[in-house]
Amino acid sequence: MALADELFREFRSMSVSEFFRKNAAMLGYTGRIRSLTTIVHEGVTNAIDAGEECGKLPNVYIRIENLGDGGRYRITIEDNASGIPEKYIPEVFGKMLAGSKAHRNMQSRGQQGLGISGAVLFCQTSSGKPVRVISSTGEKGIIAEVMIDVEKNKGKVSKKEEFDPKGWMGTRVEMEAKGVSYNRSKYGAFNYLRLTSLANPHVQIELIEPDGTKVLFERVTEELPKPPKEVKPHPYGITADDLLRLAREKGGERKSLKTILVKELSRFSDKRVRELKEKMALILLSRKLETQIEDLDKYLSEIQDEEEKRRIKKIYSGFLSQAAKILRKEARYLNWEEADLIVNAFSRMKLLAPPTEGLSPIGEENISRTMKAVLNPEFVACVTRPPKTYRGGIPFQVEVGIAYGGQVDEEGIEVFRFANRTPLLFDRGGCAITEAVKSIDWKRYGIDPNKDKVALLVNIVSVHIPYTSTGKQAIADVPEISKEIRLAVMEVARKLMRYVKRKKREMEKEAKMKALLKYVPEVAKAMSRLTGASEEEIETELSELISKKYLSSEDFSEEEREEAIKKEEKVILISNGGGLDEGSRKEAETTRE
Amino acid sequence: MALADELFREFRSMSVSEFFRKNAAMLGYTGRIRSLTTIVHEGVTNAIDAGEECGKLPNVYIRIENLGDGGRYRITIEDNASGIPEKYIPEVFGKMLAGSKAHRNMQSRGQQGLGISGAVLFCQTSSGKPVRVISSTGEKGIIAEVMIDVEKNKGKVSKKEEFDPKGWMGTRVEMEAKGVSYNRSKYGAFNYLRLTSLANPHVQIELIEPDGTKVLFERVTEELPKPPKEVKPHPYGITADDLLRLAREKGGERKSLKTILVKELSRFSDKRVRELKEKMALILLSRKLETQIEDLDKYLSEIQDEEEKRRIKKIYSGFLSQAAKILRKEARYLNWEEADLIVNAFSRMKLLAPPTEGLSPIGEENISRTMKAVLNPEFVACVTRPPKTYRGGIPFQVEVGIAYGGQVDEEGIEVFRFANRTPLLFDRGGCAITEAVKSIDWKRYGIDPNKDKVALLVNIVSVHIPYTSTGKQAIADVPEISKEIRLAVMEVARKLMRYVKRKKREMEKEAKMKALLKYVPEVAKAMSRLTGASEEEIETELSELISKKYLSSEDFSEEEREEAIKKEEKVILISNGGGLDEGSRKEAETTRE
Amino acid sequence: MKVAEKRLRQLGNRMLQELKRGNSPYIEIPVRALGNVYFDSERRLLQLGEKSGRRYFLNLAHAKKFMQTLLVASYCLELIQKGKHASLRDVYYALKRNLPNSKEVTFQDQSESNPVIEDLEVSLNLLREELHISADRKGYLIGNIVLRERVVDETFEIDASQLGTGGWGIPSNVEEIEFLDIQADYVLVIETGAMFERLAEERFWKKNNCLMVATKGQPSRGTRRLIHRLYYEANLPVYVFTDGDPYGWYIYSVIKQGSINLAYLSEKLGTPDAKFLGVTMSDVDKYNLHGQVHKLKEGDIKRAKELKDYPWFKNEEWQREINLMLEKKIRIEQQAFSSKSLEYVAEVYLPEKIEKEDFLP
Amino acid sequence: MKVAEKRLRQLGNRMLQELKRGNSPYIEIPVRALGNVYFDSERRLLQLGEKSGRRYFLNLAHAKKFMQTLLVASYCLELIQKGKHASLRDVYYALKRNLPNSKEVTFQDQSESNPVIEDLEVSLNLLREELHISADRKGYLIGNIVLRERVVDETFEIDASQLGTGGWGIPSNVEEIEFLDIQADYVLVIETGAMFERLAEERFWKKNNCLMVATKGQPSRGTRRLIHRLYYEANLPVYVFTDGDPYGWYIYSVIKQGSINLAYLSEKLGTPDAKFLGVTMSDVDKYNLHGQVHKLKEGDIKRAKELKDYPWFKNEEWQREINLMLEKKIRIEQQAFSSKSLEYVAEVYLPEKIEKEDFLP
Repeated sequence: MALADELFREFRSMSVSEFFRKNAAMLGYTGRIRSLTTIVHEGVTNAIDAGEECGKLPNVYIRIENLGDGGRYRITIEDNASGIPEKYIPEVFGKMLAGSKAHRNMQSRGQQGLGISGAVLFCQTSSGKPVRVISSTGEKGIIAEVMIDVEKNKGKVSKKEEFDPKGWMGTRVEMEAKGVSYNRSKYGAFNYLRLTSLANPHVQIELIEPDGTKVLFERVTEELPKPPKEVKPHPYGITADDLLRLAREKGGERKSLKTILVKELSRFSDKRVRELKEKMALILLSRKLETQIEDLDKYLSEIQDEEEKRRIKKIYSGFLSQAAKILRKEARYLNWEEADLIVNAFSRMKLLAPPTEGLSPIGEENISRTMKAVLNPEFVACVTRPPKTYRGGIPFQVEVGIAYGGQVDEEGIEVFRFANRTPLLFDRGGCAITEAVKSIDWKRYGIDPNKDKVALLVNIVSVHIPYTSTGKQAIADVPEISKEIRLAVMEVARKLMRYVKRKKREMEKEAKMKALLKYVPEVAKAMSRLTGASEEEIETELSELISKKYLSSEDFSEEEREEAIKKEEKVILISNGGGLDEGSRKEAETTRE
Repeated sequence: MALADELFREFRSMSVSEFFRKNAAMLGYTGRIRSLTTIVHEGVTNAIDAGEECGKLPNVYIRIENLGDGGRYRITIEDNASGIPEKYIPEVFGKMLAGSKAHRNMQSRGQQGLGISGAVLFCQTSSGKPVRVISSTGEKGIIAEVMIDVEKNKGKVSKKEEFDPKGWMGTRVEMEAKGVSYNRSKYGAFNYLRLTSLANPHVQIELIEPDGTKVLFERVTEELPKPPKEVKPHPYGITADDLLRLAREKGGERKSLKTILVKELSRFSDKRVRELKEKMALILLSRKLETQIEDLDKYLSEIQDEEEKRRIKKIYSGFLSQAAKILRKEARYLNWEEADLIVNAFSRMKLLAPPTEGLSPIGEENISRTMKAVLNPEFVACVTRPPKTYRGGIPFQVEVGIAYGGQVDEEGIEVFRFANRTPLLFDRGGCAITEAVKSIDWKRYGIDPNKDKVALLVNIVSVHIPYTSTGKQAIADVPEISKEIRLAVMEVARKLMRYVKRKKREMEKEAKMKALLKYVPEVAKAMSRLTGASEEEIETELSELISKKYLSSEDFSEEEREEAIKKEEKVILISNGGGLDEGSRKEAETTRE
Repeated sequence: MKVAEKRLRQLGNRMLQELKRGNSPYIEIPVRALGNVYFDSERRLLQLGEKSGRRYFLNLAHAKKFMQTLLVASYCLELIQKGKHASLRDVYYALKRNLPNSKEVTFQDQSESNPVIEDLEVSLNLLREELHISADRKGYLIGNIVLRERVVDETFEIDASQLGTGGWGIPSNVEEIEFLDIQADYVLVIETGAMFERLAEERFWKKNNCLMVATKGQPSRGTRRLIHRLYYEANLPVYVFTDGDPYGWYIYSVIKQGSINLAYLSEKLGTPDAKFLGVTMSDVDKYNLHGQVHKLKEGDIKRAKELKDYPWFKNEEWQREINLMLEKKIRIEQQAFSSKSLEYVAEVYLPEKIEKEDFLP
Repeated sequence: MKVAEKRLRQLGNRMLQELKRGNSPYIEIPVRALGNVYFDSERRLLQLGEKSGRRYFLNLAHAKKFMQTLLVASYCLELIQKGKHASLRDVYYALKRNLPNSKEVTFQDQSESNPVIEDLEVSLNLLREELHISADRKGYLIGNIVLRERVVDETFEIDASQLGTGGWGIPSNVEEIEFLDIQADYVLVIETGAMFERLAEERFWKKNNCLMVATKGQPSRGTRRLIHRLYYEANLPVYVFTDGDPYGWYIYSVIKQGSINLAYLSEKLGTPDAKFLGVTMSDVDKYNLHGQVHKLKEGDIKRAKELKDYPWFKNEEWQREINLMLEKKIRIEQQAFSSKSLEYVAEVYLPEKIEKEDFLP
């Protein structure tokens, strides 16, 4: 006993803050540029979310100051939202895994409650400085300095004072970090904000850069996106474990399980309870008979013995009452096997797809407007696909904008990736969006993926975005999502193709007439020599022939002409291939003596 | 005020278990095969660590049972270590971010206290079953069923009984998961165990596969690796934040900061305190004078005014006493600016590299033995590089084994990656090991990286392995580490090159003699025709000439021959290139009439 | 008026008529694709079928080629009227010019004018030589033959038995040649220049009373026409001696029948009664040349398979020969006999083959 | 005993001596790399320098080539003794065989025997023709000249004024030829066969009293040797008429001095006094051929730059000509004059150029 006890003397537990202090890279704090971009991202995300939640058009102000001393920067982010009530300030900034979103089934930019507190953690461990929060909920203003008590994962307010906001509402956060850097590269905060603006046309962003330059990303629409709603979980997307938790959480007041199911799940009403019971009973029966539920019908129909039939019917009735009993029981006493049975039964029912009120896409018109404003292209097409679900029950929606030509400046296809309107700058390679765009056969749409100037905006909105890692920079390759992205991209590509083709056709008709006229003098001269007829006369007649064809109705129908071209091509093909007779061609290849 | 309060009504915090329940993929639970491999990995890692810690040669028993019902598996893992004291059982299995390793500066397989509790979490949420733990510390045996209370991140023991272990010591863990799968693919548990055995020659692994097959990965050495020791942090590797925490944690009993520094840091003794004070004072002085510390000497030497010189000297003395005062003060009152100053001063001192007792490599001999046993190659070479540090103070060590030919079965270079002897199966592309191996110009070592059969074992050991993500499957591209991997791989590649060359040379000598003899008859006949001399006689003389050259000393020195070859090559080159005169070659290209 | 001139004028007049009717003028050109070629087994000649395509001035896809065809046609008329001959390249240069108000030229390069000339040949059913366009010149003649060539307004008498090892260079156009005196039993057609010279050094033609023609690879049209005329006008049997490989067979095939894509010329250029002397696959065994063979290349195999389907190789002897090669996957060259002795071909192989009439049809 | 036979025997005896002394036999071969070639500006010939390499039997890297060289040497001795000539391919076949107890052959293909023959030529300072090996044949001759050719034990008299438009095929070996009667003022060397035939149709040689030689591209060795002999033995000036492009210049350069890698042959094959008649860059202006020029290709530019460094082009006239082309980036062909009229070259261009001696050196 001594040995084990001795060995376990060192056993202790660690707070989540401590964990992320040691593993800051997992939150995106890696590299000087990226670390600063991550801080800006966390602040801006919160600012926009806050504005939308309180129904205001968000104005976000960002100031980045270089304080010298080996990459010490102050980052200030201010919003015009509802402010934070005093008692939540330590929680919001000082406690990791705390927030108002993770446990609610709705679309939001942040999700895990790791964002702003992660930034605070990074700042305090790198610079030693607390974060300064100035917030007003309208009547009272608070200035507070917050640090994280890492061992306890708790916010600690070191200084606090009140002030009169004079009507101002909002939150201003001042953070100081060391070992970071700012520039206008692809991965820098500037580009992050530019792209944020692209996907959030209702947001006004003002940036003061370290050298004092003021950059304004203007609001393109006054229309606030319809606020995302919380959506109840859908029976398809729920696991036995989820159901157990739900029953325990919501089942406090002696509520029956049935009540909980009907009330807390979407698309599941009283009317479906009977069917649920039947499915439960069928599952139990198939287990009893040791057959697959799919084969049950066949199994039963093959039984000849009436006695046996009756026996099985009886067993089934027994299971039906057992199922009913389960649904009647108090929700909080639900056990895992029962939950598993119910989830299993859900998966065999036909239910309506989950409601999509939780989703808030940018919208085709807005995408179009913002892409025109920011990229100034020759052509824009957008599509917002209807909502879909993945993994059984998680709603998501894909939207794609395509911009072509004009001042789109890079050759090739540039892809701007967004998740819930938040730009994804890093881990491009591992992202399902990149893969989906790559997999498109662009040539089929008449687009040269290396030469044509094309910009794509892809935004995925969902109650739960499946990121590949805590860094939240790449979307996992979930088949349902990848497929939607492909369909959306193909849809806008088709629109672009139609545009390019129409443009080409117009230009061609005129060119054709000119082309034919060019040949008239030579043809006339040769015909004159062969026949002795007047060259001038022939020239006139040929020109008239051409005018007749292109200015009035056409001599040949389009089909006829195509047929003729095909025919002629065949001949051309042969006469080119065999222009030199084959012998002399071969001769040119080998001289053998 | 109403608005904000209303909005924040939903604000709440989440436990770390809850977080990982939602984000199981971050712990490696993604895909059926990988999820099972991850469970096995967590169990086996703990089992081996436990054995080594108590000084026993680890025997690990793994049994994997397929329980049907859509991928329900039972995974049993048993070790022969010291057992777990009863009171720690709920903590070890039921609390995330709890363990005996993360806060100690030593090499171990697990690091973050997320491993086995993560497995328990995954099992209980997928199958609804608690984990069954059977453990004996020698005198008393305990059988307990443990679940995680996810909301509280705490272990909950549902059943518990004692038993008489009859002398057996060790721990047996039985876990049940759903939605997983077992096979012998590259990413399956089988391969994981095979590779574990490769890097842990002192471990015996017994595996019972779902179909009842028993696989034994035998122990290759009876020698237990020297146990890794806890190492104090090195001044170079410490941040201001770390120092603050250290001072607060260890400074409980009114200890002075100086005492803490000397006692709790490695390579920092009483003798260096004076130097530290001076560096601190110099930093303060340079700040005061608004110059870089590097330019201070020059700055001072340029001052002509004696008065000014005295004034500065006085300021410096003042700073010296200020530094002394800081070091004398009670450690727990250290503030961030002071800590920053000290860390800054540390970085300007010349200190010994950190001690490396904390590291426990496999060792060249062991790698060689195990690679021979497992791969049965024609040739093996290994190198364990001397320990190095990265990011200023974290010790690490790289070792590489190369196996060539024989029964190494795949063409090309196969890389087996290990971190602290633990196999890395996933995320191959993003790993610094893969990148380093790829960056080697194998042709320079006479190795065809696509055709030759080569296996590489790369093991990185460190007190803190810099993984790219929580999944712990890829090592981040830290320049110091990548460089060491390259050097190690190049070293074994050189050894392999020497072997391959020697083998080739022997074969060549014989071949040369045969080659020359082949030409004798034709040469003799032609010489005879040209001269009229006897063909037979010439043949005899030529053969003798060849024997003389290869069986006695050589006619030409190696250099002479090489010189001659070069010369001749020049001529050959020309006569080939110009064999046809250039005209006829061009002629063959174009016939122009 | 020569036939050629008449046909050219007809072409122009037909177009003018169309134009006057308000339609797009066009040229009718028989299709030369494989589908429109058939083997007239009675006359043993490849012939063009009935299919033809029309090239319209008013069709943009045709217009440029239409113009080019007319340009060539009117130039040919000019040549015929002056009694001069132009090479393919001369035609290109004579007609290449900028189109008015355009950067476009009438002919970008010769690969544009050559096919148009072919189009005209097939459209008017005339040899290009009849249109006074001369092709590439290649090939030599040696032997007891006296020719008379008319050059514009002068004539020359050529005695091909007085030319040493050099021989007479066969011009591209042999239409103006007459045979004055021939003392020979047959024509031996030889693929390589080196073998021709070797046999000339042995004075094979003199010792064996024959005419020797070297094709130097694929025969030029002049050489083919000369062989044709020697067979039809002088009644000399023609024996073809090439390498034993698909390329050699193809040379033989062209002499005999013409190439598929110039099938319409067979009547005037082909010699269907020519015989293949060697080297054959069975010669490899008979003369023990196993050490001198080469492996077939991919291209050889492909060509051999193509040749197998040619109508005139659809007989027992040739099918056996081709199958044998495809089986053994080897080829054999004329000069392989040098491994025996330099004189072997002249003194043993050829006399033996001709004596026994050991030919393939 | 012929010189060639004597030298071959010497070669054998020297090797035998080495062997008797217990040393590895070797063959000494002068190096033909650019570094060992120099321009003898007095004789105006490219010459080989002093550097040479030795090919040892006992050196594995040399052994096979050593054997091959000996095989060729002993075969040449045989040819000379019999008075027969063999082509490059004949030599390959005569000597190709399996080595005893081995899958290796003496010569894998002709690309192995050809360089060995060159080695032997330079090593013994003999033309391959003198070793009785004949090269490729190409080129035609026409004009008022009577030749006598000795073929083994027979002679032929060739009258090149009685050959119509065909002309005499210049054999690969012209060593056995004598000039009996020449009625001509100069030799006109013509690059293309088509131009040669065009001028023959115009009977240019007769109207202008000259000999016409067609090279058909790069001249064969036989043609070069014939030009050399017409200049040195019959004292006829040589005018070279090629396309105005680097390829045409290179043809001229080879006629004049030989190619760099066969420099050691210049003495017997080169005609340093030959003149370049055209087409020149200034002709483009003079005869207004701007519409008929072509763009230079990359390869042309590269070659022009190389030619610029050849010693015999290191004079004012040629440097100007080459620079002009590099500047304008155009080339011009002989047949470009067809755009004026078919007879223009014969009736205007050539007479004018020759009358005014408007040549490049």
